Formats: sequence, structure tokens, C-alpha cells
Amino acid sequence: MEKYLDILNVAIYGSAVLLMLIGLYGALTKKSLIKIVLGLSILDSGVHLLMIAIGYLKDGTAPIFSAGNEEKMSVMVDPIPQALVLTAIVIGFGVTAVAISLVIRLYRHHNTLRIDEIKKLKW
Amino acid sequence: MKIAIILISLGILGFYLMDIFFGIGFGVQHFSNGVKDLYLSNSKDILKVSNVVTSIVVNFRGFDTLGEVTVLFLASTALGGILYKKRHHVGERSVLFPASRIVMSGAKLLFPSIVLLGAYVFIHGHLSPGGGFQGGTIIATGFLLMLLTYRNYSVSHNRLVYFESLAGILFISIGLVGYFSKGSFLENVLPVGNMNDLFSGGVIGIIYIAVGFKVAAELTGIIYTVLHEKD
Amino acid sequence: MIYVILTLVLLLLMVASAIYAIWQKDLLYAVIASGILSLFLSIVFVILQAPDVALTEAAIGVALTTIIFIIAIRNTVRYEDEHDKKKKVKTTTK
Amino acid sequence: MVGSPVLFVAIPLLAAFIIPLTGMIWKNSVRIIPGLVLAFMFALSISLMGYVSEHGTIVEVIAGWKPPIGINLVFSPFTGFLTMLMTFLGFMVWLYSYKFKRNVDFEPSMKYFILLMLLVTGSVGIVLTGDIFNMFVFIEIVSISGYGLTSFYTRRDSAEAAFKFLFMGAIASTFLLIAIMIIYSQLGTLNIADIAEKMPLMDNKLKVLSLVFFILAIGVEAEIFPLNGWAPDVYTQAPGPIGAAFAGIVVKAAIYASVRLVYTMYDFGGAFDLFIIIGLITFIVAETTALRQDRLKRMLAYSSIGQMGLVMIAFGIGTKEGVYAALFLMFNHAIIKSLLFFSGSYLVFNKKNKYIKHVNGMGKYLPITSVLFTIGSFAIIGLPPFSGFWSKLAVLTAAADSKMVILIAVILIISILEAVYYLRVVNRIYFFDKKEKTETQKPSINALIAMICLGIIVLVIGFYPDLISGYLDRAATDLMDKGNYIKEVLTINK
Repeated sequence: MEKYLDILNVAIYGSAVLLMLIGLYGALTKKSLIKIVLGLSILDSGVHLLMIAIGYLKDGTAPIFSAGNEEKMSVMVDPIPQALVLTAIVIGFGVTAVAISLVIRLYRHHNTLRIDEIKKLKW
Repeated sequence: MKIAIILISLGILGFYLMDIFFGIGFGVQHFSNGVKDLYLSNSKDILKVSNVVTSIVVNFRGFDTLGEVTVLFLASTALGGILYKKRHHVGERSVLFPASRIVMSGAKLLFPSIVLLGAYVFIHGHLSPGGGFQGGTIIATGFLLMLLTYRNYSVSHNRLVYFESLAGILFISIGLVGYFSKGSFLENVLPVGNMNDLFSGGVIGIIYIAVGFKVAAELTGIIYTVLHEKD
Repeated sequence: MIYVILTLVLLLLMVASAIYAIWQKDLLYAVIASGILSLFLSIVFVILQAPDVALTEAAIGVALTTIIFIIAIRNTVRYEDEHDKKKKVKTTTK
Repeated sequence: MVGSPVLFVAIPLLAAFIIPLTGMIWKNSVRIIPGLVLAFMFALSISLMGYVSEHGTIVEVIAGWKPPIGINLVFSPFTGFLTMLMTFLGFMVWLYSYKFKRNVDFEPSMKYFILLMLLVTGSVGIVLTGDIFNMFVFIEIVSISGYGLTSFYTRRDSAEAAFKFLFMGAIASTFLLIAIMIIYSQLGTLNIADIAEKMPLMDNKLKVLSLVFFILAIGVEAEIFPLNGWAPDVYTQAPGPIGAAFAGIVVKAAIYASVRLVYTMYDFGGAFDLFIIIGLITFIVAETTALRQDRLKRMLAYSSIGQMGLVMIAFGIGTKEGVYAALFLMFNHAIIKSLLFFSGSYLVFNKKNKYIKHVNGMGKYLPITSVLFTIGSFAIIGLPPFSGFWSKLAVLTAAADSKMVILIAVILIISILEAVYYLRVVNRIYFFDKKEKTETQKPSINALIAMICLGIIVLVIGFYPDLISGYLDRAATDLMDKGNYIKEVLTINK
């Protein structure tokens, strides 16, 4: 079982970091405004996976007491990162909604989504 | 050139992140005397709430939830300020494809059960997975289905504002009741009951219901505002 | 064992759909790919014993975020870089 | 005790949820209620400050759980001083913008006051909270209301400035989450006092890396040099009073957050040197850029960034005198920069690009506003009879006490540059002739009151700096005493 845990260690953290890097890459290099916002939301997903993975415990159960398992406290996964991610997901959605509305307004003003044509202020 | 700089800095960032988190390790207990066990035991013994995530979100760290609800409120407020004009009137919305009769009947059939599911999820937030945010979002997706299917389906904006404001006021007034009677904001003022009962956890259930209504109203409002933009 | 393989497959699919979402020029496909990413992510959350988060991610990440992006695409342009396609799309969607 | 710190957050949020309802019945209530709330917050902070100076720090717990478990709010002489400053400025911004003229219909303008109120609330929350994740939530509240306020004008560039701000803010918030998770994974707690106590347990490498992520995240709001690309555009495109709100309130809160991290949470001394280096780079780059600007608000924005660099330097000196100087500088900068933004927006009112040349000859048309702008300019340069002189003197004294001679030289040289570009504007106001015939806008009476209040404060502090030094001294002592903070928070008996 230890061997699998090592594989999962690399796989989960690695893919979370990869997701973040892909999102950042898209947000930094792409020209389309919608692509940029999409990149930011992928970046968010990566961070959320990272946070949940930190709270995981080997052979753990979900942090919910049900009728039979009041005593199984020591094998429960950490509930705090889950609560934090819950907050972070909702906040991320709020930011995405604001970003999308800004994109729609920029399109209305400039009639394009390409950032190199919108650039009037210095970036 | 610019891409090269970005790739290099992303590489550095990725290297350090992987370094940090591979070192931290996966699936092991990271710390010895953290607050995790305190949360678990307090949730079981004092609050009598089965779902520990709910007791953290609503009670132990309830202030975060207040801020989070405010973030959604702010997002819908800011959205109204950003998309300031060229709003469609009710019923004049353009749809990509007119929905077929099957979709229309299906949506009509599904809508009540989606709302019921959402209500179930936030009423039982302290017993099973789910809660105000999840239930509120599910209800919002129900409204989204109706808005997408029926061209002239509309949600009364004033009614959304009523729900939103009243739910928010309920949340804060429960907090203030705790402050004035027990001396601490959001403190539990009701009997906690027995574990795994519907009426357990004192004010947690009531707060989560308020959060559910508020989230549902706000998300529906956000979708409604964006959907009614003229292109 | 089976969970390990399932997790690995899901993680691989997530990264693949993220790359597809960034690489694809058609914004509609890209947005759908990011919705699929959220779907896989919520399954991974269930495997990692976080049902609350999985529910939230499924409702917000899969449904609401995707639909908001799609509304934005409907109000703007569908393709990332092609200017000549812009007018054509506008006339077809109207 | 009169009132409690939790009301700083609860009452504005309650008001924010009530306003949409009352707005349906009585339209003007959406303007008046935020003002009342801001005034209430200011009064509350004064009353609590009186209590704190007699009985010591107030630690308020939320939901009845003691600090390592629950979230707590700390109202100490230091945080209380900043809260007082921020709520006062928030009220001034409200007063100034009560009748701010704009050319769009009324419906969005009711959102303006809600967003302004929550901007102030979020900043106060950042200062008061004793929990890093709660700080993240408040930072997001501040950011989102900032995005809304920036894109508030319907001009085309304002949406772009807001998008730029949002882009950097979104990336910063993910970095902040990563830093929080690194700390949580090592210490298992989110409370600042608890983290500070357990910090020696943490691995040294992780300590440095998490601090770097924190600084990268908070640096966006604090306008540290490579991360402040959004600031000039936002200051230019946002409504005039919002520039003042950013410079006076949001940036102060962000600086507070980084100072709290370095002084209380982390325990290694290298962080102070980091502060000095970041501060010096920011100071030099921003002030030299400000010299080259031809638009008034951009110039003010770069000057504001530069002043923040100076504040960072003063905090980086690391002695009690340094903290005292930094706090004095923060106070003065908040008051003076708000005055400059307030009067500056009327000097270039309704001009397309707000070039500096538009102020030519305004001394005749808008005498009071011009005098106030001149007072502000002289004060921020640090000319003797005004308040800015004392703070700059305090910085130089603190640097001299720590034998940092190069620092003194740099600050003096850069101050001359600062004098050049401010005096250039003042010169144009009084000694140039107005070329084209454009209409000028007389300030409305409430704006005038707000500006004169700030001007009087600048003059009074200039003549009697002792009025405020008691507060500053107590605040500096409070910040330097890390053990006391931990003890106050963790041993609360509730």
C-alpha cells in the first residue's frame, strides 16, 4: 500500500501543480479575453485540488459522524481544508462572474476580444 | 521572447511548488497538535452536529461564511454596475435554438424536483453532505434550466431582492442575537438536541437555510443579469 | 488498488482536458472542456473523501461557471483569433 | 466598554443587506444609510480607542470559541489606530462623493455607495481579524468591491483598468491560498497568534517560501514595485474619490497585513532586510516614473506608490522609532493623498485625459481648491510648517539611529525629485495662463467641507505634532511587542 501512496503523492500533487501551471500559462500568453478568464478558473481548480489533497488521510473516512462510527475520529480526513475550499470555490465563482461581465463590456466598447487590440492603457 | 520569460518563470514556480508539496507528503498526518481534533470532538460533543464540515463552515468559522455571502452579494451588485445598460426587457430575450416540445415538458417536469432536491440538501446540511451553498446552487441551476428553455420565463427582480435581503438580515440578526444574549457574535442560543436528529445543532440549521435562500437568490440574479445582456 | 488506478486515470483526463481547453481555438469547445475538468475534479474530490466539496464543485464548476462562459461567448465571439469568422458567427447565431 | 469590534463588520453588512429593501421605498436612503454607517464606525472606533488606552487590548471571539478554534478580532492600540484612520477617511470619501456629479442614470449610482461602504468594511476587517483565512476572505471583499468601483464610470478605459486589476488580483488570491495551505499543513492552525507561537517548529525552507508567496499575494494590493501595474490605471480611471479610497484605505490595509506577517507571524530577521530592499526599489522606481508623467492622476498614483515604498523602508528599519515613523507616514499619507485626490479631481474636472496642463491658471477660477491642493503638495514634499515634515523627519531620525547612512542619502535625493514634480504643478496653477476656454466645475458644498476638514488636519498636525504622537507611540509599542500579542489572544478567558 505504501508504494501506491508514493505514486499517488506524485500523481495528485503533480497534476494539481500542472493544472495551475497550465492555467497560468493560458492566462499569461493567450490573447483572447475569454481564454484568459478560462485560464484563471483552471488555476483555481488546481489550487482547490491541492488544498483537498493536503487534508487527505490514508484510509480516511469523510468527516461525517453517522450512527455507527462515532468513535472513528482518528481516521477521519481533515475537515478544515474542505471548509476552506468550500469558501474558496464560491469566492472564485464570484470573481469569475465579475470578470465575465467585464469581458462583455470590453467587447461592447471595442468590438473585439483580442487583448492586443484593446490595449490602450499600458500593460 | 515574452513567451520564453513566461515559460521560465512558470518552470521556477512549478519546481518550487512540487518541491514544497512532495516534501509535505500525501495521506499522512502532517502535524501533531493542530486544531483538527478539537474541531472533530467539539462538533460531536458540544454542537451535536454530524457533518463536521458544516459545523466548521457555519459555527466555528462562521465569520468566513458571512464574508463569503457578502462576496456573492458584492458580485451581483458589481455586475449590475458593470453591465449598466442595454438590458433586454422581460420576455424579449433571444435564444440560440428554440427549445423543442420534449425539452419544454421535461424542464417543466424536472424543475420542481430540482428545487425540492436543493431544499432537501440545505435543510439536511448538518446531517449529510451538502448545505446552504450546495443546495442554493442546485436551486439556481433549476432556475437556469427554466430560463434556458422558456424564452419568456422571467424571475421577478424585486422578489429576488426580497429573498436576498431577508435571508442576509436573518443571518446577521441570528448572529446579533447571539451577541446580545450570550456575549459573542453567532454564538449558539438554541438547545442543541441529539446527534443525527433533524433538529440538532441549534442555530446551525437555521443559518444554513438562510444561506441557502441567499445563495439561490444571488446566483439566480447573477445568471439573470448576464443572460439578459443585449449582444 | 482499483481506486488508485481510477484516480490516476481521472487525473490524467483532468490534465488532458485542461491542456485541450487552453489549446483549442474554438472557445465553445474550450469552455466545455473546462466543464469536463470540473466534473472529473468533483469525482476526485469524492475519492479523496470530500463529499461536500464535490457537491459544490459539481454544481458551481460544472453547471454555473460553464453556463456563464457560454453566455459570454454568445454575447461576443466564438473563435479565439479569426477575425473573418467573427461576422459569420454573429449572423448565424442571430 | 461601549460597543465591540464585531460591530465593525456586522453593522455594515446588515446595512448592505437592508439597503436594497429601503431603496425600493425611499431612493435617497441608498446614499444616506452608508454615510450613517460610516459615521457610526468612526464613532465606534473612537470610543473603543478610549477604552483600549485605559484597559489594554480587546480580543473579541466569534461564536464563543476560544482563539485556536474560533476566529477572533483584535482591537489593540495598533489596529485601533488604523481602524480609526480608515473609518475617518471612509466617511470623508462618502461626504465628498455625496453629490458627485456623473452623467449616467441613478440606478448604478446607488450601487456606488454600497460598494464604497463594503470596501471600507473589508479593509477594517483585514486590520481587525486575527486569522489568516479570514483575512483572505476580507481581501476578496475589498478586491471585488474595488473591481466594481473601478469600472464604475461608463468610459471604455475603466473596464480595461478593472480587468487588469482583476487579473492580478485573481492570481494573487491563489498565491495567498497556497501560502495559507503551506502554513496549515505544517502547523495545523490558522490563527495568527497560534501560528506565531508554533513558528519555530516549522522547517526553515518552507518558512521562507511561504513568506515569499504571502508577499507576492499581498504585494498586489500593497502596490509593491513589480506588482503594481494596475495601480496607475485604476487611479486614473476610477471616480476621483475612489482614488483617495484606494490610496488611503485599501493600501493601508494591505501594508498592515504584510507588517503583521513579518513582525508577528514570522520570526526571522532577514524579512526586515527584504522589506528595506522592496521598499527602496519601489520608492526609487515609482518616484522617477512620477517625474515623467504628464497626467495629473497618474502622477498622484505613482507618488502614492512611492510613498508606500517609503513606508515599507521605515517598517524595515525594524526599531521602535522606525515603526513610529512608518505609522506617522501612513497617517500623513492617507490624509494628504486624499486631499490631493479630492482637490485634484476638481482641478481637472471633465477634461478628457486629465493632463497636467489642464490645471493652468486654475488659481483664479477655483481659489479654495487650488489653495488646498497647494497645501497638500507642500505637505507631501515635507516642507516645514505642514504635517508631512514631521513624518519625514521621523523616518530620517530612525534611519540615522540605526546608522543607515546610504538610506538617508537616497531618501533625501528622491525627496528632491518629489519636490520637483509637485512644485511644477503648483507653478502651473498660479503662474500660467489658462489657454483654452473650458468650463470649470465649482466644488459642491459637501465636497468643500470634506476637503477643508482634511486641510485643517494637515495644518493642525503640522503645528502641533504632539497631538497624535501619543497614539503613534502606543501603536508602535504594541506592534513591537510580539509576545504580548500572543498572550493576549491565546489566554483570553471567555
